[in-house]
Amino acid sequence: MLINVPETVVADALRGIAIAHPELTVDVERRVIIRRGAPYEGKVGLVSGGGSGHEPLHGGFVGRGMLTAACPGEVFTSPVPDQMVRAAAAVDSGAGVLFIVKNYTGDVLNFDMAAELAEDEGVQVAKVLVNDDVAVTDSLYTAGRRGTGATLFVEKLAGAAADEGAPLDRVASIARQVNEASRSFGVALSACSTPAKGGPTFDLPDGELELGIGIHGEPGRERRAMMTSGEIADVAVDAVVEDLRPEAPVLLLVNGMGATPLLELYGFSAEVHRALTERKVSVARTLVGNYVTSLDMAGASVTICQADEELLRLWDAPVSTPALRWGC
Amino acid sequence: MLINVPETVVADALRGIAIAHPELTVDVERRVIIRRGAPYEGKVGLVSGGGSGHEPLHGGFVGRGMLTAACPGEVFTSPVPDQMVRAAAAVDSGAGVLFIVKNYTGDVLNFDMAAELAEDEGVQVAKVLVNDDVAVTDSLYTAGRRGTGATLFVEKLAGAAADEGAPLDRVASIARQVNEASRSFGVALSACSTPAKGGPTFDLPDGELELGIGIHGEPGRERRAMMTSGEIADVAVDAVVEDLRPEAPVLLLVNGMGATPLLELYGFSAEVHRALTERKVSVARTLVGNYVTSLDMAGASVTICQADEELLRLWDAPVSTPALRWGC
Amino acid sequence: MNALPDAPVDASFLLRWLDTSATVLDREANRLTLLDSPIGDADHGTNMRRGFIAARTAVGQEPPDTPGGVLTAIGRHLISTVGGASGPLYGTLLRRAGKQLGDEPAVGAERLRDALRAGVDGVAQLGGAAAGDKTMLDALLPALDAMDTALAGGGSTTEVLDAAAKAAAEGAEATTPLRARKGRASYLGDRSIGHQDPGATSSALLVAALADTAREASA
Amino acid sequence: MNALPDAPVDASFLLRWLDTSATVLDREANRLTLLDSPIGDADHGTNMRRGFIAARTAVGQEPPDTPGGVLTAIGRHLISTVGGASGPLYGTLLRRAGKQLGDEPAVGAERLRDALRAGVDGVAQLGGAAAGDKTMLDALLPALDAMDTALAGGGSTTEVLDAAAKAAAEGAEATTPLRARKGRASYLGDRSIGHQDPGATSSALLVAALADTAREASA
Ligand SMILES: Nc1ncnc2c1ncn2[C@@H]1O[C@H](COP(=O)(O)OP(=O)(O)O)[C@@H](O)[C@H]1O
Ligand SMILES: Nc1ncnc2c1ncn2[C@@H]1O[C@H](COP(=O)(O)OP(=O)(O)O)[C@@H](O)[C@H]1O
Ligand SMILES: [Mg+2]
Ligand SMILES: [Mg+2]
Ligand SMILES: [Mg+2]
Ligand SMILES: [Mg+2]
Repeated sequence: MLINVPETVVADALRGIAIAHPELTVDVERRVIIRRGAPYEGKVGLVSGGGSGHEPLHGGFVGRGMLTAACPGEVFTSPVPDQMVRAAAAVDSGAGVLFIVKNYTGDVLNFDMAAELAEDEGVQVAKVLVNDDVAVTDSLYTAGRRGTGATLFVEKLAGAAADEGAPLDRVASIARQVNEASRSFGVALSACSTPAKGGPTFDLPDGELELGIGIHGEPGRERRAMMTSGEIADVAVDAVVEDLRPEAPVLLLVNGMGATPLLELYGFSAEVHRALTERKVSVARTLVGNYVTSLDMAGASVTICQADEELLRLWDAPVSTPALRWGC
Repeated sequence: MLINVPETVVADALRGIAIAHPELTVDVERRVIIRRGAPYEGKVGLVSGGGSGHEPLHGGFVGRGMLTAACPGEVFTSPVPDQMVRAAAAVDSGAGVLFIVKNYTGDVLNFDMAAELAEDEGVQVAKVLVNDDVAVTDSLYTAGRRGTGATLFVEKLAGAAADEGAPLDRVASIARQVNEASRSFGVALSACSTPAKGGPTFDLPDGELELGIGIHGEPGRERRAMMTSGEIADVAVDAVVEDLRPEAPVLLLVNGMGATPLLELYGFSAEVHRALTERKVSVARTLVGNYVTSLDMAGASVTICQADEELLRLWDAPVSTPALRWGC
Repeated sequence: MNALPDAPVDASFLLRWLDTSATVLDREANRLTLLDSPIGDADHGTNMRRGFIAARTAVGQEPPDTPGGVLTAIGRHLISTVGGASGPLYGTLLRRAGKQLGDEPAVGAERLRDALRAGVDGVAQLGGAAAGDKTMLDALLPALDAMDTALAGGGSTTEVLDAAAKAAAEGAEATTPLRARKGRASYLGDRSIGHQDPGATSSALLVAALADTAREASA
Repeated sequence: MNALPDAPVDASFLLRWLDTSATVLDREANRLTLLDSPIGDADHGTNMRRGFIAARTAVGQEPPDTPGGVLTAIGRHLISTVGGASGPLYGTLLRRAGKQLGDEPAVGAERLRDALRAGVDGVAQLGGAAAGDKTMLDALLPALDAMDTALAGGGSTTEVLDAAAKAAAEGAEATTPLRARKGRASYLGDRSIGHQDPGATSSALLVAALADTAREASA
């Protein structure tokens, strides 16, 4: 691993982000990344965060038209409430703050505690839980569906609404609509290695893959013999389409888990597109890249979001962040 | 690997690029990626290309303010002359075309043949050779320094000049100036796997690294026991600074080889910055990301380019491509 | 039943417990992280180590003078430094327990048991888990039950906590055949079976540290 | 020296050579790619297979009727389909050789040798490599020298090409201890020592295919 010691990985990265992105205010000590100039008068602040290791999520999505602040925890470890309290205070213009929380026990508990504390300090807080991962089935007997690729859609679309000046309840309801209209499914071709463990988080022999993985290096629900890109696309598309049954064109995210070469990811996205078309799902917009990653895991995830006219408009709205930028 | 069969990897990827980037014209059959709307009246066309497997280089850099066309070869294999001839014909507005060629025997020979053929067809062609890799030392006894990270600088800065309407000789001389002012050094923490070979191109045991690697999965000049991010930064910075001895602020590219998590890359970039500062080199701009990659290789490269006022202005000029975008 | 005098559980007792816990978690961090690897995200050991070492430093700088104050302070620091699921859960456990003790200067085993019971109730409430869900509760609940039994039998503090430690360790081991229904491990469904729960394991270590502290105090 | 009649090298001879070469390269592609792996970029086998299979298809569709025409056409197709360093180099070799043969309908071993000499000179000129640089030239140059010797000794076409094949194979093997000075392998410096050059190996296969074609023709 290209690190100094496991203990300083997050702080080292924050120093690097501060240097590369002068348009962000990076508080290395308190672990908050804030859009320079925040709070923005009259605009709702968007705060997200989670364990590190998913970059560019979330810090790479701070900027105009997306997040106002991000709180990175240790690798794969939810941030602590102090970070979100600090972020909320820094970005609240009086219009309130939306917490975008991926559905993991740790994230939920820490953001909940933060919301209570921030409200005590007079910040109006709304929360949206992202839980798009269809690989988690029997949610009665689990911690519920995980938040994965749809986080990007929620952050982008709610961020666009906030940028337009929508009030907190509207921004929150758009965020919830996006989450409810989104489904994801992920596949790993290799495990990832965390700095703390110093090696792969699970053993995945060459020639096998894991179906239905999350983004924390955990194995999936099922192990299979290696399949072709086209076969994997069929499995992933079946999983999301059967669960969502979209009736309108979708936004499509074909996301790399970190170590999948763009060359392969683009090829896979062509297969995903083919699989969607075969299932009569039309694709309005396609985004391909390593956006919601799992350190150096090889693999990919497919996320679709059924989009109405308004969501399409919000998708096309200007965004200017380190990792996602168009229209300005 | 997330592929169908090795033989279709490049064509599959081109289909995916076509879907994700409607602003590009992708000729899957003839393997040329062209900026939509080309040729641009009165503007010099910029054509680059090389083996696939380095994405987003070059196709991800086609667009306003950078390349006009890219020619992807097979994985790690130079494109064939037919592709560059076709690209040149498609982007030439009469103002001529600049071929940006990384210094590898195959690229040089194929671009040379293409230049001859394109000139036969009436296109004025200038060529710039990128050879920034200081790891190749005794160039008398080798094929000469390789073209690596500086390719991004050459494409961006020459692209900005072309976008401003500079004539061919000026665009070419800026490209050459950028190359001469640039130096790179790369390090691998793992080998990469090519589709053709189906496995790692060389054996690199855990706990060892290769210093002075290229971008084609070839091993480096030297193998060492694992070092910290800070120690690696010192080695890389020493190599480029001692060779260039910059007397003005530099552009800095801290580039991931493909499978290095952004988290680690940002941390490494902080160390590179520290190492440069300690050596009294001031950094004018910093770019961090996976831009000139080697499939799924873990590792990083450091490129610096000594920048005068004009190069800084060209760097800041608007660019709008799939992989690099700012100012518009 | 031994005849040693009963050590009072005061601020100093719990500060020594904190010290022992931090040392044990530092030593066992790799094992906990390895347990969190096949059925989690390979961070439980580093999370616990980070939190307890930070709490030891912070609480040691301005040590409260009541056992309730010490537990509340540790809980607060855990919440601010651990992160993950275990941070809020252990933080809540200790804060609730500390609150329950009020500002009494020293307590016996019975009051300690009551306070821990309140804390563990807080964990169940916050995390929504029940016995058998393959979580830290599967070490903590048996520990409380064992304390009940030992107290009913008239045991000393050391004996009560020894019984708790034994039950917690057994409870942690007994998570191996369980299918996880809460936390990250639940995503794995049946594949979570056959692995010991990392949180239950750290709970067992913390209860063992309590017993060790008592034994040393009465030695 | 055997007494078989000398097979003329005509268009049909070289089309059969192309067919054999494509078959051999298809079979040996993995080995060539593996050789290109420690000291190159693991593509030489796929490059050569792709090029020769494409050339066989394309040239087979409209086969030229002179040996010069066949070589020129193969060379052109290799340039358009192989890529890498080997595409332009092999393409130039065959185009130069083809041009040198002009439009003669059939030639003997001596004219073939002259044509190949011109082609190999083209490779040296284009790539700037010399004998001992650990490239395809280290198989090709010894092959030409062996043809010279065999021709001087009055050998038949089959004998001349057998000698060439033997020398090319030995030349390819003799690249192992060399330090590369051209192509990708040169970047490795001393670490290129101890590996056989993939391009020299494919050259040896191509020359062997010439000898096999001659032997079959005269059988
Ligand atoms: N809902 C819950 N209730 C009680 N304990 C839980 C719950 N969810 C997780 N845990 C405990 O937390 C442990 C994992 O802690 P840790 O690895 O630090 O956090 P994370 O799962 O966020 O990475 C699990 O082994 C389990 O014992
Ligand atoms: N300058 C040169 N002159 C002659 N032959 C060369 C030269 N450079 C490379 N070669 C030959 O080309 C072979 C590599 O071909 P190939 O792998 O297809 O191309 P690339 O090196 O571009 O990947 C080498 O093994 C060597 O024999
Ligand atoms: Mg965690
Ligand atoms: Mg090659
Ligand atoms: Mg964990
Ligand atoms: Mg090669």
